[in-house]
Amino acid sequence: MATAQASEADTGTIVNDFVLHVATANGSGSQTSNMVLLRALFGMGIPVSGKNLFPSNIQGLPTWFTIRANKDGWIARKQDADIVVCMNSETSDEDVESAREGAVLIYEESLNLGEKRPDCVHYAVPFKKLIAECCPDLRLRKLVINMLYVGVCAQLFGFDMEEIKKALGTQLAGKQKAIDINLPALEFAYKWAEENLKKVDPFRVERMNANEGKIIIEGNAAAALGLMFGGVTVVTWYPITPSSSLCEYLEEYLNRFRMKDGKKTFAVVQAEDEIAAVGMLAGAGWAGARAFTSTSGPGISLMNEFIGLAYFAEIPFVICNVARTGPSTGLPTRTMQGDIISLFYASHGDTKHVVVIPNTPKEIFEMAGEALNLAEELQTPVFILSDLDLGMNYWMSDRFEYPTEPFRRGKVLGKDELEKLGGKWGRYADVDGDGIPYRTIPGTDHPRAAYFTRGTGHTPQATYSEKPTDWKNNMDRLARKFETAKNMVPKPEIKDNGHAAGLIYFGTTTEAIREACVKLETKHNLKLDLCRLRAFPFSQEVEDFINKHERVYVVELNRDGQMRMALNAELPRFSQKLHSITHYDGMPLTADEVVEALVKREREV
Amino acid sequence: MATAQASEADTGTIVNDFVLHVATANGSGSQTSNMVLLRALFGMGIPVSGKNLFPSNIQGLPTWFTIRANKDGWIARKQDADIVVCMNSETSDEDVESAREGAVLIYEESLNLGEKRPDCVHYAVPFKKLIAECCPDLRLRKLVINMLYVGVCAQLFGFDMEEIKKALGTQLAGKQKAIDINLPALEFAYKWAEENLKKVDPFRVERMNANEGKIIIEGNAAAALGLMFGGVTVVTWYPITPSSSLCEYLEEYLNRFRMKDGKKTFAVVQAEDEIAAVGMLAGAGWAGARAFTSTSGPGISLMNEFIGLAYFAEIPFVICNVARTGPSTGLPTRTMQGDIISLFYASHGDTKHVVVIPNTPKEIFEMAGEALNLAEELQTPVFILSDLDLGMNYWMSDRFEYPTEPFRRGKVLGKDELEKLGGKWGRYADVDGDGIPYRTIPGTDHPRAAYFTRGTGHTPQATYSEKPTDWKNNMDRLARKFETAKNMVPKPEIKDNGHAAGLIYFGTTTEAIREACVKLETKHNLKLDLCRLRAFPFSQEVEDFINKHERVYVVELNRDGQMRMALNAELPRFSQKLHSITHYDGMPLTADEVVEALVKREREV
Amino acid sequence: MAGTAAPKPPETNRVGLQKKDYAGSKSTLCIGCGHDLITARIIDACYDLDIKPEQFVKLSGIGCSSKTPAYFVSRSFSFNSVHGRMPSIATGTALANRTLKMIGVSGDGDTANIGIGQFVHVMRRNLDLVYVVENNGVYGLTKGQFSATADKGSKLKHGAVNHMHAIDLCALAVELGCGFVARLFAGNTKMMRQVMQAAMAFEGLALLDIVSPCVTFNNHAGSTKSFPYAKDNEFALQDIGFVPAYDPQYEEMDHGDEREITLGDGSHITIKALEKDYDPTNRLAALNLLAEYHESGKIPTGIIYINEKEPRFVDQINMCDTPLSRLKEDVARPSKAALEEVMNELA
Amino acid sequence: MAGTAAPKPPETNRVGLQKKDYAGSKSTLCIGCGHDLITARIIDACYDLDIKPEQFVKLSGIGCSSKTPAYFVSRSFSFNSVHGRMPSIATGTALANRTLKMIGVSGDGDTANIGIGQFVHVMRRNLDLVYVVENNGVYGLTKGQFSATADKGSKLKHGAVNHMHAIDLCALAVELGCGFVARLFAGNTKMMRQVMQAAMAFEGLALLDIVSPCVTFNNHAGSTKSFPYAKDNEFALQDIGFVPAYDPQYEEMDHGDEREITLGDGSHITIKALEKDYDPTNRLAALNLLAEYHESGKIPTGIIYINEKEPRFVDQINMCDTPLSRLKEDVARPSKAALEEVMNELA
Ligand SMILES: Cc1ncc(C[n+]2csc(CCOP(=O)(O)OP(=O)(O)O)c2C)c(N)n1
Ligand SMILES: Cc1ncc(C[n+]2csc(CCOP(=O)(O)OP(=O)(O)O)c2C)c(N)n1
Ligand code: SF4
Ligand code: SF4
Ligand SMILES: [Mg+2]
Ligand SMILES: [Mg+2]
Repeated sequence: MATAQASEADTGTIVNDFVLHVATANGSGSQTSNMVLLRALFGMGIPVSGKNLFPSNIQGLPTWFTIRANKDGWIARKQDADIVVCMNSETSDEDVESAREGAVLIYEESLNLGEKRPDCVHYAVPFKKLIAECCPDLRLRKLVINMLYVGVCAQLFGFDMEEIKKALGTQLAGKQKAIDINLPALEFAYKWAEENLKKVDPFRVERMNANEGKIIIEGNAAAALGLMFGGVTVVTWYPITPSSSLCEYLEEYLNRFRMKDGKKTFAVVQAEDEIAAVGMLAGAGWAGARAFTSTSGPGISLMNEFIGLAYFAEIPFVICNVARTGPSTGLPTRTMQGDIISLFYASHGDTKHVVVIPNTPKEIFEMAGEALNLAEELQTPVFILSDLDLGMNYWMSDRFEYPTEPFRRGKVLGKDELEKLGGKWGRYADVDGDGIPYRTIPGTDHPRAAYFTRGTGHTPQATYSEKPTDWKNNMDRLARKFETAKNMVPKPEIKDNGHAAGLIYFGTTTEAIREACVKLETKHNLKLDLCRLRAFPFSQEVEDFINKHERVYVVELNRDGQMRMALNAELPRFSQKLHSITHYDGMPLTADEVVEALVKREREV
Repeated sequence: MATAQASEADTGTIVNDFVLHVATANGSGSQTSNMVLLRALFGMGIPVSGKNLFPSNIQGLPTWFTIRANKDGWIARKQDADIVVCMNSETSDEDVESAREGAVLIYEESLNLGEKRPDCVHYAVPFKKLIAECCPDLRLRKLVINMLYVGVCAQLFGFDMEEIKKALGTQLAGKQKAIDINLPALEFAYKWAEENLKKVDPFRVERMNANEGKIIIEGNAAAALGLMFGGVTVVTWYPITPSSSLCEYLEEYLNRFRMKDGKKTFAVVQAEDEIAAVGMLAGAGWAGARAFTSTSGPGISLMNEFIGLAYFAEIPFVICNVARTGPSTGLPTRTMQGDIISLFYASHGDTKHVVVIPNTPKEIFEMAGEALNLAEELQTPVFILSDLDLGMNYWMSDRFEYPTEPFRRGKVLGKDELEKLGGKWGRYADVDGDGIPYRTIPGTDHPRAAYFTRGTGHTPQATYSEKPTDWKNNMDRLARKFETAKNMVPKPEIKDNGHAAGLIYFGTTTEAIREACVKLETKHNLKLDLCRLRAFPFSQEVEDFINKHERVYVVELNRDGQMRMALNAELPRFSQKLHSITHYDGMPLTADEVVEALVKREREV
Repeated sequence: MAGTAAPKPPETNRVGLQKKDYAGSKSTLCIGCGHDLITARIIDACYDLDIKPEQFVKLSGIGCSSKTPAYFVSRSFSFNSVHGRMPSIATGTALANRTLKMIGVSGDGDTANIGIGQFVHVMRRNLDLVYVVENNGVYGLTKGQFSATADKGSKLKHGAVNHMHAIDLCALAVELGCGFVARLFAGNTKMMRQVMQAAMAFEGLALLDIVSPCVTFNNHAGSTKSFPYAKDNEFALQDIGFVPAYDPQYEEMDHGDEREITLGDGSHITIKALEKDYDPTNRLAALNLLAEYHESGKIPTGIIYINEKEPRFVDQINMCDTPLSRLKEDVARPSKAALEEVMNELA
Repeated sequence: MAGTAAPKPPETNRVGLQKKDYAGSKSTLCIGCGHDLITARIIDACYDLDIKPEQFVKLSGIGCSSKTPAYFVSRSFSFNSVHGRMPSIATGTALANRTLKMIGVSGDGDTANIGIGQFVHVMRRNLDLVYVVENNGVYGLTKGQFSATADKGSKLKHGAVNHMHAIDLCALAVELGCGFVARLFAGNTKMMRQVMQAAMAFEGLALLDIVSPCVTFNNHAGSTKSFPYAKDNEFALQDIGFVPAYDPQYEEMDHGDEREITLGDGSHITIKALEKDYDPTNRLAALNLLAEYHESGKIPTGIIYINEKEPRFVDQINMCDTPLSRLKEDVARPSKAALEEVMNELA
C-alpha cells in the first residue's frame, strides 16, 4: 500500500499553478506520456508549456520533461519543480535530493526514497507491480509503464479524464493499436491511485478558459508552416539537432499541401553536408527559387565560405539557425543564443547579414515568410535566428493567420522590362540609390538578360574588375543596401513608460522577461522599459530606445554578451550604457534569474 | 633617335627620392627586372621598398611594380609615381594619362605617346628594335626585353653598374645561362641610353649608407624562417594566394636546414583542402607537434568549424592568415586588413582567439616563433594576422636575431610528473587559477596519462557531461584563460607624448602612419600619440592608451572598421572616443591619405 | 546592282545564330593553354546543337579552368562560384529551373582535391549536367602544385615527384553510377567535338575528364599531362560520331560495325571501336578497362561508359515540369483551408 | 595454506594485461546496436595483439558509431572530433607521432556523406590506420535518415525509398589504392575477430566496412542493413585466420589450400577461399567482385583486397623515426650559422 507522509500538511489548495518535472530514460515512450499530460492541461483551458531536457543519444539515458501550468499565463522555465515524477532509478536519488522543499514526489515504491526527504510529500507507487498486472505483453511493459504515471497524476491532481483520453488520441493519432494498449494501463493506474493514494498535497487542476483559439506547437513546425505558406520552393538540408525536425516537418507539410497533378511543386533534398546544402541554396536562389535550409551552429560554421559568396554576389536565400549550446559540438540537446556574432558577421572580409529574430511559434511562422520576402527584396542571405527552446519545445500559441500579402520578389527584370530598357541594364548598378540593384533570372528569354556572377571584384555591369575604385564603390553600395535593410526588417517591440532603466532582450527569453518584469515591479518596485530586438541590422527605434534610457540591460543566453557586443560595434555611442546579463548553462532562462540579476545591478546604481 | 621634351626644365637635382612605377604584362619576366632595380638601389645603400600590383591570372595581363627609394627612409606606398616605365601597350595610354604632372615617362618609341602629356619628361626608347639587335634568339626576346628598361633606368638615373650586376647575379642565382642572356641586353640598353638619351629630369641615385646590416625580404619568407627557428614540426597547407609562398618557403628552408641523417625532422603535407589542413593541425597539435598552416580569407571561412573545436578542446596550433581583399574570392592579389572580426571570433558559440599582429618581416619572424610558444602555453589556436602587402611585397629589414630563448611548451605532464601525482590529474582542471589546464601527450607511457578529447561538454576530468554547471564552469575557465592571455601576448607599441589625440593602428599601415605623422606635425602642426596594436586580446596598455586620450582614431584597411568594432566590443567604455579611418580599395595605405583624413577630422574637433 | 552576286549571308544554325554569337570575352589564360581548346569545342558544340544561349547556363568553381565560362557564350548566364563546389551550385540551379541546359567547368584541383566530396555526390544524383574537368594534373592558378590526378611518379617542373596514387575520375564516376563517362584529350579536336555534343545531348550526368595541358607549369618532360606526353600516349578507343535528332540522313547512313546509341532527345551517337573491341555500355568492362590502364601510362580516350537508363535527378524526386522559379502564388501558397486544417489539428 | 590450490591468477596477455584492462566506459548506445558488437571485437583484438594502451590511439567523427571509442580501452588517448573529419585528425596525429597505433571509428553518414572527401584522400595517403566504418545505412544519432551507403530500393521505417546509387566504400577504397580492404558483418563474430587483428597488424591503411545494424532505425523489413537481412544475405568469401608473429606454431601448421600472407610485422594471415575461388591480392579481381555483387543484394564478406607493398605515408614523406612530438631544441631549431647563412643571402 502506498503511503503518503506529508510534512507539509494540507495547507489549502493551489489551483492551476505548478511545475511538474518527469524523470525517465529516453527512448522509453515517456515523450508520449508527457505530451498526454501537457495536452490534457491545454485541453482543460489552462496555460501550459512543455520543455524537454533530453540527452544527446538515442535510448536509455536520463531525460527530463518539465510541464509548467499556470493560470496567469506564466510559462517560462522555472527552476524548482513542485511535483517530481521519478521513473528512472539511475537518477532518482539525485532527482529527489534536488527537489525543492515541500515538493511532491511520485516514484516507484521499491526505490525506497521515503526516508530521504521528510520535508516532501511522498507518493510511492508500485509501478513495476502495476505494469505486470495490466500489461500482459512482456516486451511492451518497458514502454507502457510510463502511461502509469499519467494515470496517477491524472487522479491525484484532478485531470479531466476526457481530456486525457482526447490527448492520448491526438498523440497516438492513427495508431489504434497503441491506444488500445496504453489507455487501459492509464486507466488502471488512475483507478489504483483512486483506491490507494491519499491526497495530501495542495495541487489541483481545474478547467478554465484561457486557451480559446490557441494551439500547441513546436517552433520548428511553426517555421515550416511559415515557409510553406511563404512559397518556399527549394529546401536543402543536412540533419543536425535541433534543426532536423524543421525540415522534416516542412517536407511532411509540403508533401501534403503542395502536390499538383501528382507532382511536387517544390524540392526537398537531403544534401551530403552543410556546405552542399548552402551551395544548393546559392544555385537555387540565383536561379530564382525561394530557397531555404535550416541548421545549427556547426552547420553555420561550415557554411561560412558560401555565405560570404552569397553576400557578395547578392544571392537570396534563407537559413534558419536553430541554435544549440556551443562552441563546437557543445551540448547538442541544450539551448543557447550563442551564435550572434558568428551569424551577424559570418564569413571573411567585410560582411554583415540580415537576421530576423522571432520569439514565439506565431512569430517564427510570420517571420519565416517575411524572411523569404526580405531575401529576394534585398538580394542577400537572410537568417532566422531560432534556438532549441523555441524549435523543439512545446509552446501555446494563438492560431496563425493566413498570409494574404503577395510574395514580394524584389527587383527582377523580366523579358518585357528588358525590352523596354532596350537591354540596357547593369546587374550591380545602383539605379534607385538604395543600394539594391536589379537582377534577372536564368532562363529569361532576352539576349541581354544574362550576366556573369562571381565572388571576385566586378563593375556595375558585372564584368570582372580589379580596379580599386570599382571595388570600393561596390562595397559602398553593399553598405548602402544594409542601411536600406534597417528600414525593412521587423521593428523592435518596445514598451516605453519613461523609466530610467531599459532592458533589451530577444527570442526565447521573452517569457522569462515578461514574468520577471511583473515580479520586479510588484515585489521590488523596480520598473524597466522593454525593447525586444526582432532583427539585425538594428533599426532606428533601437537607437532611440537606448538613447532615451540612462542605462540599458542586455539579457542574453551566452557567455560573452554577444548581442551587447554587436550593439557596441554598431551603435558605439551608447556603449557605456549597456550592461550584460548573461546566462549560459544550456538551460532556458527563468524569471527568477532575471529578477535576481536586476535587483543586484539596480541596487548598485 | 630618342627625344626628350621637358616642360619642366632641369630645375635642380633630386637625389634618392622617387617613386618608380613599371607597367608590364605578368609572366613576361618583368619581375626579375624590377627586382634587379630594387636590389641595386638597396645595394647602393638607399632605403627602398617594392610593391607588386599583379593580376589574378598567370600570364599576359597588365601588372605594375612600384619601387620607392627614399633617402629619409619613407618607404610606404605613395600614390603618384615620379618615373613611369610603360612596357605594356595595352595599358600605356592609361598609364601615361594617369601620371602625375611633370612625371618622367619612359616608353616604347612606336607607341607615339609624345603628344599626350606635354607636361611630362619623355624618354621614348625603341625597345623592340633594340631587343632585335641584342637578342638573337627570337623566342627569348619577349622575356629579355624587360631587361632593357633596367639598362635605360640605370643609365638615366645613375645606378652603379656593379650593383646592378650583383643584383642580377642574386636574382638569377644558379642560372648562369639566364645571366648570360640578360646581362648583355642590359648593358646594351645602358650603352644605347648613354649615347642617345639626353637627361632632362631631376632624378638621380647616389650611393649612401642607410642599409648597413639590412636585408630585403618578403614577409612570407620571414614568417617561414621564424617558424623554422621556432621549432615548427608539422606543416599542412593548401595553396591560396597570397599565402602559398609562406609554406613554399618554409618547405624549402626546412628541406635545407632540418634534415637529420637523410631524414626529415618535420613534415610538410599539402592537404586536399583547408578543412583537412586544419584538421591535421588539430590532430598534430593534440599529439604534441608544433603545428602550423597558412591560408587566406576563404580558407579561414572553411576552417571555422575546426577552429571552434580546437578552441573548445584546447588544442595548440598556429595559423597565419595572409589576408587578401574580401569578402568571398574578392581580389586575390590585393591587400586588406579585413578578416579581423572573422578571425577574432571565428566559429559558432562563445569563442575568442589569440591573435598576434606583426607589421614587418622582422616582427613576423619573431612573432611566428612566439605564436608557437603561445599556442602551446595557452593550449589554443593562435593566429598570425599578416596580409598580402607584408607577405608578398619586398621589405627592407634589420637582420633577424637568432632566438636563444628555449621553446616554451606549456603545461605538459610527462611520465615522471604523472608518477609524482600518483596519476591524479584532470585534463580540464584549473589547478593554477589561470584558466590554463595541464595536458598530456598521446604516447606518454603512464597508465593514467590518457584522457578523452571531445568537442562536447566535459568535466574537469574530461568525462562527458551535459550538466549545466559543468558547462558553465568550463566556459568560465576558458574566459579566465583568455584573461591570462592578455598578459602573455605581445604588448602594443606606444608613443605617448601627452597629446590630446591618439591614433591606433596595426600591421602594414605602419610605414604610412610613420610618414603621415611627420607630415602632420611639420606641415599641419598636428600631433598625435600612437598605439600600434600587436595582439588580441587587447592588453591593459591599450585600455590605458585610449583612456588617456580625448579622441582616438583607428586606422585600418577595411570598410566596416573591424578593429574599431572589436575595440568597441571588448572595451565598451571607450567606444565614444574611437573614430574610424578606413581604406578599402585593395591598395596599401599611403601617408597622404592618412594626412588628409586626419586634417579633415581634426579640423572638425 | 544587277549582275553582282548578293553578299553571302553569314552562316547560321537552326536557331538563327552565327558562330560568333557563341563567343565569350577574350581569354586571359596563358597562350597555348589546353583549356582554351576546350573552350573552343564548347563553342562548337553549342553552335552545332543549336543551343539557345538564354536556355544555357555555365557554372564553375575556382581555378584557371573555372575562369573559362567567361570565354564562351557571353549571352548565357554564368556563375563562377567557390573552389570545389560547382556541383552544389548546379544542383540548386537545376532545382530552381529544370529546363536549363547546364555545363559545369572545373579543374582537377577543383574537382579531385577540395571538391571530391561534391563530385562523388553529384555523380550519385544523376543531375542533368555536362561536368567538364579540365585536367592538367596541377593547380594552374596557384602556380603549379600537384593535384590529386597527378600520376604516381610524375614530376613537377622543379623536380618534385608525386608519390601518391592518382585519382581516376572516370573510374570513380563509373563506380558511382554515372551514366556518361568519357576521357578525352583537349588536343584531339575531332573526338572532342563529337563527344562534347553527345554529352550535351545526353539526359543525365555526363562526365568529361579531359587531359588539358598546363603549358606554364606542367608541360615539361616528366609530366604525364603535357601536350607531348598526351599526344604520344593517347590511345583512342573509338571513332565517335554524333548525329542530331533532326538530321534525316541518319537512317540512311551506313552504320557498318558501329555501335549506335539513340539518346532520349532523339539524337544518335555512333561508336566504332578501334584497335580494341570494347563495349562502353558494360559497366564491368568499363571498370576493367580503366583499372587495366590506370598505371600503364597510356591515356585511353573515348566514351568509356554510357547508359541513359537511370532517371534524372529532377524526375527521381518527382518534381513538377514548371520551373520552380516561375511558380506563382496560386500554386506556391496552399489555401487558407489548408492552414485551418493544420491549426485545427494543433488545437 | 598447504593443500589448497592457489587461486588461479587472472588470465593476462603478453604485456601483462587482463581483458578488462581493455574495457571502456559503459556504452550509451541502444541495447542491441551493432556498433556494440564491433566495440567488443576491438577489445578482443587489442587484448589478443598485446597492444599497450599507452601506444594506442582512438579517433572518431560524430555519430552513434563515433561515440564508441569511449567504450573501449579507456587507458588509451582518444579524440572524438567533428563530423566527417576523422581522417585529417588521424593524419595529423600520425605526423606528430608515427609510433602510435591508430584506430579510427566512423559511421556511414560520417564517412560516405559529409566525410567522403577526407575518406578519398586518406585512402590515397596510405596512412597507418585501421579505418572502421560502422555501416548501418542511416544516420543513427540524428534519428534515422538515409546515408549514402543505403542501397537503392531500400526503405526507411516510415516507408521512404532510397532512389540513389549506394556508395560502395570497399570499391572506392580499392579504386583509390588502399592496401587492406575488408567487408564484414558485425554479427559474424569469428570472422570479425580474425580480421580485426589482421587489420591492426597491417602496415598501412586498413579499411573495414562493417555492416552494423541500427536496431532502432534500420532493422525493419525493407532495410538491407538489418540483422535479419545481413544474416540471410551474408556471403562469406573466406575462412580467415590470424597468427601473431611470436607464435612458434605457425610454421608447423598445415596450411593446406590456404593462401598465406605474411605481414611486415611478421604475423600471418591465412585465407581459405570458400565457395568462390577468389584471389584477394588481385586488384582487378577485387573490383570485379564488388561490381558484380553491388546490386545483387548479397553481402560478400571477407578480405576483399590485400597488398602491403605500398610505402606508408610517413615513409613516403621521408619522416625521421623519432616522433616529431618529442624533438627537442637541438634538433628542431637549426643553428645560428644557418640563420646567418640565410641573412647573408638576403643582404
Ligand atoms: C577555398 C579556397 N582555397 C584555395 C583557393 C586558391 N586556389 C585557386 S585556384 C586553385 C587550384 C586550381 O587548380 P585546378 O582546379 O586544377 O585548376 P587549374 O588552374 O589547374 O585549371 C586554388 C587552390 C581558393 N580560391 N579557395
Ligand atoms: C557539421 C555537423 N553536421 C551535422 C551534425 C549532426 N549529426 C550528428 S551524427 C550525424 C550522422 C551520423 O550518422 P552515421 O555517421 O551513419 O553514424 P550512426 O549514428 O549511424 O552510427 C549527424 C548528421 C553534426 N554533428 N555536425
Ligand atoms: S597557368 Fe596553366 S592552366 Fe593556368 S592558364 Fe596558364 S597554362 Fe593554363
Ligand atoms: S540509434 Fe541506431 S546506431 Fe544509434 S545507438 Fe541506437 S541502434 Fe545504434
Ligand atoms: Mg588543374
Ligand atoms: Mg550510420
